[in-house]
Amino acid sequence: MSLLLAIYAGAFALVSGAIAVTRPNAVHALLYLVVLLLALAVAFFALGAAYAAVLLIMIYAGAIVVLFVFVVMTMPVSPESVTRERASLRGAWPLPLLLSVLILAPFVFGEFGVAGTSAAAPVSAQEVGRLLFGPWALAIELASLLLLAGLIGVRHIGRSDRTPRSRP
Amino acid sequence: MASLLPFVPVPALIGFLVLSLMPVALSRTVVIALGVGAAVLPAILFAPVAVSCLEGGCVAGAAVPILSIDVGVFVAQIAMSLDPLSMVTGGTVALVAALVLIYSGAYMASEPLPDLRRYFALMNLFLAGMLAVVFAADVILLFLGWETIGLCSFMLIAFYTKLPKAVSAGRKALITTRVADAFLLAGLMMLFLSAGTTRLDGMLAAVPAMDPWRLAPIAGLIALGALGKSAQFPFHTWLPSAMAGPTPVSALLHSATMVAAGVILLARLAPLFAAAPEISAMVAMLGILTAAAGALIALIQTDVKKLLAFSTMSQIGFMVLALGLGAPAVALAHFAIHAAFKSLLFLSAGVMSHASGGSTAIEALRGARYRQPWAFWSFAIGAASLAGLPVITAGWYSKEAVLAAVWSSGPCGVPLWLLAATAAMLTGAYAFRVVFVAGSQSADLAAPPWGGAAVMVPLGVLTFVAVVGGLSVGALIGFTGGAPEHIPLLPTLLGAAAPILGVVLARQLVRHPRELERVAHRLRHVRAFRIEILYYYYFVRRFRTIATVLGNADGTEAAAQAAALRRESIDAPGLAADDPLGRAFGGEAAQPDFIARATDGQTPVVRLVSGDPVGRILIVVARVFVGSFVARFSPDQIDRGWMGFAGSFGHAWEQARRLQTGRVRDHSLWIALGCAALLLYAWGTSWR
Amino acid sequence: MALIALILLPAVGGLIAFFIAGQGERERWVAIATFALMLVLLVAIVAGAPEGRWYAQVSYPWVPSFGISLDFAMDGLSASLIAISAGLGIISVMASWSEIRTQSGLFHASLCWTVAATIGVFLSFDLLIFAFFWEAMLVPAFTLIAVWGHGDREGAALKFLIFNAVAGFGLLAAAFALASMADHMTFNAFELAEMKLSTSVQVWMLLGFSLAFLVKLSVPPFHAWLPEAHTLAPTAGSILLAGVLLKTGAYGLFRFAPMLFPQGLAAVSPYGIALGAAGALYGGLVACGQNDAKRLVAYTSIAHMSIVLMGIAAGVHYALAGAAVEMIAHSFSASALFLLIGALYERTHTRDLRQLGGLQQIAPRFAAAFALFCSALLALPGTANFVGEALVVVGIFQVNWVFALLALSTLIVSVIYATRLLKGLVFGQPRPNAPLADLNWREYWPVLVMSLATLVIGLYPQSLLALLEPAIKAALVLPLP
Amino acid sequence: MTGSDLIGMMILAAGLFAIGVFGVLARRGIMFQLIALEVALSGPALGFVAAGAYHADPQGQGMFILVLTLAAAEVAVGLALFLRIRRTAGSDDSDIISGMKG
Repeated sequence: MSLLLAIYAGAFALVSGAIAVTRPNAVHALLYLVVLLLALAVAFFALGAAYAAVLLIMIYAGAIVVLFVFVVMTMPVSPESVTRERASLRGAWPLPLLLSVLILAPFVFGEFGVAGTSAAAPVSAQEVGRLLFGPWALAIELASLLLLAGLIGVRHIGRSDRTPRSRP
Repeated sequence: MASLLPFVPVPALIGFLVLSLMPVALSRTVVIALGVGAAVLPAILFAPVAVSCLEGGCVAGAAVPILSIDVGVFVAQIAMSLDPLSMVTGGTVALVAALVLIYSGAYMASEPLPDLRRYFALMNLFLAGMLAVVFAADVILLFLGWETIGLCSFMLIAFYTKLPKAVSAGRKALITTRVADAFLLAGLMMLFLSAGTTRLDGMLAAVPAMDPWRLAPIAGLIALGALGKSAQFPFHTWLPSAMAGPTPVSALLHSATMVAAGVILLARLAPLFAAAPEISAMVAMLGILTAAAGALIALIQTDVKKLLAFSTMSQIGFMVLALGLGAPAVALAHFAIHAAFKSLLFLSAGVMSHASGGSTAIEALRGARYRQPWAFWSFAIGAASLAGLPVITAGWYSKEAVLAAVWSSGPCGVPLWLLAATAAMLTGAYAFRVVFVAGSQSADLAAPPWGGAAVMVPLGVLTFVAVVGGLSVGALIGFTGGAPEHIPLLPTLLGAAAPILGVVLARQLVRHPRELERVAHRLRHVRAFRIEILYYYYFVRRFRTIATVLGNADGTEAAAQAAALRRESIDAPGLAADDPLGRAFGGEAAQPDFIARATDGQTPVVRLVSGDPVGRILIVVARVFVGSFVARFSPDQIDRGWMGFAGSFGHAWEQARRLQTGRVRDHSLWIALGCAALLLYAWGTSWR
Repeated sequence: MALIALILLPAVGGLIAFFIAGQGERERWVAIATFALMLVLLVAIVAGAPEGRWYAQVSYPWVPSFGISLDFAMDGLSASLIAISAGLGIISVMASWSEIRTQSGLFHASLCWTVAATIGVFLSFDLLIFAFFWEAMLVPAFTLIAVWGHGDREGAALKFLIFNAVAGFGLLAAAFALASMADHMTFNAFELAEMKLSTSVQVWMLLGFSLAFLVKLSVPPFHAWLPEAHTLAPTAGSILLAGVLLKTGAYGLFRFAPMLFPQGLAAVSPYGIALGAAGALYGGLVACGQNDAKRLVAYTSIAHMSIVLMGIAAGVHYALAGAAVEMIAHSFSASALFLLIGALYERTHTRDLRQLGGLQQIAPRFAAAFALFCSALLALPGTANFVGEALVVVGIFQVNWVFALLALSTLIVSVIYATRLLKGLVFGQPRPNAPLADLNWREYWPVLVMSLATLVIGLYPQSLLALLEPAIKAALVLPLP
Repeated sequence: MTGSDLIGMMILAAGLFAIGVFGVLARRGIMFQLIALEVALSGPALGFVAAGAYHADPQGQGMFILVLTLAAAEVAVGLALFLRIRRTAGSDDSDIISGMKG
């Protein structure tokens, strides 16, 4: 398990994230998002979290981003929307940049006291499974509840023929 | 037997209560019996206490507590003291009072019943008050007794209510003594505040700890109070005019006991005055001044009671002198002996004047020797004792003790002694002047049958004491803690010669009355001696003029007019309309508007009645105060301040609203900012 | 156990009164019965009390981890204040017999709950429970003013609530800070009293506590809520406010300031006296300018409570005794005056001094009652107020004679407003065609009881002082006698 | 895997999160904000897995799974909202919906 690969992949993900965020064109942004996720998966493999990497690719890149693509398809990516995005981005980037730098600074300059080394053995899927269905059983139930809430939310918001009810 | 002490004044008090408050009509004999009995009982009750004291039962400072009042913050202890001083003075007072009351049983017999009953009630109340003063071991009982005897002296002086002179004399006595009592009260209060306890011994114990600048005023005030009661120089005018009361009253109150209350108090507080030398010096000066002046004025008196009054004042001057020089025991001995022979003089003079038609002029007594031999001889012995004829009379021993004390009292003792000796000589002179006049021949020799046991017994006892009492003077001084002075032979001899010289002078004066008249006439014109008139011009008259001006008697019709206005409830606009002074301010327009504004049209704060300039000034000041000062407070500025503060929140909210743009980006911006701040803070504090 | 019963009784009584509030007088009698029962229970506790300062003491651990326990204790001071609260409860019910018609069930319930909360304050010695009851007191009082008041009652009630609730936070903050400072977190006042804190910390804690107490004590600059609250509250409301709620402020200061922060109080005491003196003078002067009788009495309460503050801040024995007596005396005089003015308002529907007057000719009982309580207002010797104020002034003379002179000037000002009230109501000509019914039995007996109490304490203060002595000794701070 | 490596991974995770936040704040389009959100979410995911790897503890990956479910639910709702807004407000600019304006 080579650390170098992990760090390299992480950095790669970082760069692709930066690009994804600054693209005026939605489809480009999405593609760079996929690149980021894949880089992340490589990093996970490097860190020995094979199960997590596979999940990331299957569910995150596979399902969630695909959802994005469906929605982006419905969006008319017209040249003037691109120019409008570029104009809006140009006008508004200094303050958020300062803010994100502020958020990043403590981590970069903070001398964390994580001393010593640990035998970072790769964590196999069995252990994760034993964990999930052992002590974390309740967490999983809650996660399912979360998904149910999302489901109901989407169904409710997504309904098209809603007649606006008069407020009580 | 000591616990019997608090019950000594009780019979006199009961006598007073029964005689004055009992709704039942008592017959004459019952009244006299009750009055005299209630006065004699204390003396009888006192005997066992005195005996136990003589056997060493009482040491200086011992006290019998009666009751204690817990005022939450400190405990006031009312107690009677069982020390030699109260024994000596208590004994004298009880004995003299008993004898005088027995005498007055006969002397006042001819009074109408209600007056008689009032007389005996008041005499008993006086006795109770005097005993309270004498025995008091704490300030409260002392001042209670002090005021009671002051009140009784006023009521008894003004006994003959029909005589305007008696009533005015009573008022004069009361006012003067009350002024002095005010000084005394102030002094005692300051003493209490700095000593913290109401017990006399506690106060005396606290005296050394007090710093002198605080002690001097206290001692001064108390001395003034005591001297006022004892009719010393600045306050002496009321004593001669107090002779307007009946003779037994003058005998008991204004010769033996009441006037000596001041001396007793000064003796009891002797350590206090020892700690304030300049005050004692002042007291001594006043004493000697009064002694000399009293003797001189007594010399030129024509009325025997006035003479005896001035003589009392002079003798008490001697006592105060002794006290001032720091010899309380000697003063007390002189007080005891003086009480005896002075009451003897008064009682016998009463008998003689009663027999000669009631007038107390010295001329009227001429020939009393043959009409009333008993009374005359007792008067003569009394006069001898007063003059202090050597060896044979008690007066000599006590006066000698006083003179000895004066002689050996420090540097200026000798000149003081000389002055005291001349005063003694004058005393001898005026004492024997009356004796010679009374002893000379007179035309009407018819002696109306009068007297009887009730008169003779007291006179007899007092004569016995006046003569034999001298032997006990040395013992008395030792008993009350003073050391008898041993002085060289010469001053004693001179002291003895002085009264004899006085007698010779008296004989001269009686034989040549005209020189006496000239001397008296010249003396009367000396401004210093016309103190009586001095008082009248400087104080009384001025006070009366101010009172009339303030009272503004002529303002009454203005009051009537104001009342009329009010009745028709015409709402006269404030000050000007209905009040003379208002008009004086220049009529209608002059009234300052802020007064009207202040009282915002309501009826003026106080409808001004009658022309009282001082009162009105206060009203105007009050209304100006209300108008300008208080009005500024009425809308409660602080309240408006708070409401303003609350109002400001409204504007703050306006600004705050602009912050809420509702756009998702801005909201998340604020959230991110908060998160960044938290991270920075965390980094700043814990991560290092 | 009895102490908790003493708190629960009015609470339950209020509940019952609320539920059985049909037509007719049922809920009024239930309220009166509750308060009477409380008085009986109180007497039983005091009678059966063991020797020593505390008549009864009870402590149940509630939240041990945070050191919160239900510890209640009653001594002379709290007993007398509880007795007054119960007594005033009965009096306020009688006073509002004809005045309150709408929702009288809720009215009597909130009366009982106010008294229940104040008794909680008087008994509790656990700071958190004390703070709880302190805030709980406000809710029923708020409803009393807001629902049955006159004029802009909601505004007055809101102002009352905001002032006191915000000040309550000061108390709460200080309590938590103090509790956390103890080695093992505890809110018990006795344990906290043993903690040795540095003077500066004590001063800060004291400021936190006294913020709440001063606002409840309505010492100027914190007094703004009192005039509206008292003036616009119904008669019963203003009686309870003046007679009971003001006392919780004084009681808190009297009990906890010297107990928890002796050095702090000693350091702050000159400023406390100065504040009290200035407040008394300010309250008095403003009272002189008022035309509404109830507002005038409200401002006099401010002046009297500032005098109580002076007494407590002075810290010497006389001053503390004076403050304690003044607290109790003020309950009687202020509530009696509110009762009388309320009764007058019921009859003449005006409280303006300029319109009223002439009671002497048409309503002698009114005039007599007003005369007595106005004399109590100006602390005439012989009334309990005089005892209180005289002792306070004597105490302050020992501490600092300049403040004592200031305190004396407040007595002078008190004469001005007392006589103005008397002139406005009693003297002068009655309005021509305004027949006025004199006091009926419901108003006459409470006034009689209160005047008797004022005179008894005035003429024989020893009875009350003996009762309060242990509490006063415990509150002594300064080394003076 | 030494401590400093873990720190390195943490910094990377923080970087990802910072970029995501920048994206949400800077972009006006709702779609772009959602994408930026996804980037931001991937930051903590990396952090959790790195920590799990460092301590050889399965909980890291457990947390990652929870992050996944969160991302899924969140995207679903986000996109539904996006569609809804586009239909009602007619534009995909997030500043249009400022009904919450104070």
